[in-house]
Amino acid sequence: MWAMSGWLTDRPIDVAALLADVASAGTGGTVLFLGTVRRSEDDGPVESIEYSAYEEMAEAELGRIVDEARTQWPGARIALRHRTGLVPLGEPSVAIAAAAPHRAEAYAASRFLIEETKRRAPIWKKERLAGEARWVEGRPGGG
Amino acid sequence: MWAMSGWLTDRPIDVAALLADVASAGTGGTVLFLGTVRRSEDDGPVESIEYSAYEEMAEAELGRIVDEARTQWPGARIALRHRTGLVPLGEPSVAIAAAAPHRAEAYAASRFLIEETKRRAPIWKKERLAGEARWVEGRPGGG
Amino acid sequence: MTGAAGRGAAGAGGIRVRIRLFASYAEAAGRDALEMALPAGAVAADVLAAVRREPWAARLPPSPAVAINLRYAKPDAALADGDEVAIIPPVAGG
Amino acid sequence: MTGAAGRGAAGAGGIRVRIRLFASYAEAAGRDALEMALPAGAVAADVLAAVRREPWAARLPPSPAVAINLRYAKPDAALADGDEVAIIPPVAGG
Repeated sequence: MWAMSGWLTDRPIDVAALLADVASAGTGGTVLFLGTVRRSEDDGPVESIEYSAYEEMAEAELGRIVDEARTQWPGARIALRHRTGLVPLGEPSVAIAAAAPHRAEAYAASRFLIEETKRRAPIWKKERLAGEARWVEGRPGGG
Repeated sequence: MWAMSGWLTDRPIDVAALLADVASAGTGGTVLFLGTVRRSEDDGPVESIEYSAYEEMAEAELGRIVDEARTQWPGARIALRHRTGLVPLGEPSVAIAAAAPHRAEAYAASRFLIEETKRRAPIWKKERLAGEARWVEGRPGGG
Repeated sequence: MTGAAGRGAAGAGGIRVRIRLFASYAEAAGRDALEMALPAGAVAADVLAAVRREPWAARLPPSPAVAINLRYAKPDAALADGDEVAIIPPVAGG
Repeated sequence: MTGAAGRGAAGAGGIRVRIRLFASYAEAAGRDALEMALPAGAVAADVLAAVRREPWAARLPPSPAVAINLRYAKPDAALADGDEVAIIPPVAGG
């Protein structure tokens, strides 16, 4: 019914490997997006964020998002990883590499991928502050 | 009258160092752009590209472009390097890292920086094909 | 709302579906999966209506996102025996 | 068009500027720098007009980009003694 495609990982994301994945002789522009656990001023000292996912569906939905991008920008090469589990402050929770013959396509594919990932991937996060934990309010979700 | 700011380099660009330069606890989104010497189908086998620059002015102009981006996106952290000299196929000739509290700013700053660099930096390239070399037609140039 | 597992246990023509809960919903409900028997012809909205009878479900928004078999689905999407129905809290990945 | 280097050599009220050429322009001209004496009040366009008298300058576009002291300048930008004026071929960085 579904296969783990490896879009999710519970280990630190190897950014250099993602860039190598999308490299090719026909590439003129490569755009890498990194989403990072941010220390927010109003929130007090967030120490880390724990990401949980509906894993089978997140793999399927991220696969659909990547397929949509590949259909829309046929020349693009795409790599994507989203962390699950505890992500310390400053480490990327998501990394997306998009390479294309021309930079406009690489930027457009990159932006599409992160916006759709944030809108659709069934992933949740819980902030761990000093001594407490709370769910972060997200977006409604949906295709 | 001008100071070498280090926007130009005649050595391979250390992408990990650029990303580290822009990292901070307040960063939510980081966008890295890499421009790469591309093998073009119509052009025959380009082996490398030699970049030459009006170095003093390129340093000054790139500095102005970065200052403009910092004024327009005050929360952004920016790092930029452009190669001079011989760049082999597949290696980045330009790398731009832009980090900001929110991803929209990081994308906007990144795009501004590469477009202005291409439009304004007094840098030229000569393709080296098998046994010949030729200047690549560029943009008119100008501020 | 719970019941013996296994297909066909809902009686002639009925279906059984598996409901999955996540994140804040799972925490509020105190569990992350349950089984539900529904009449033939049931749709996603019927699952939501049944779940709303539970006390923790006061926290559900008016139209929570629902997925059937790993895909987002509309409230009027038809259910089949053995389907996995997930109630998806507001997502916060990226 | 060339002449003894040094400021003030252009005579009373005149200026001397240094012209720099790059890439295909330098290759066509066979050199990458020259000195030029101009009357007081000269502007960037006067440098271009003088350069156009050289045979290689047939390849210059109608309005080549010009920089004065490391900044892009308009054709009517005033020149001062000692300025560095660059004629910028179409750029191709990135």
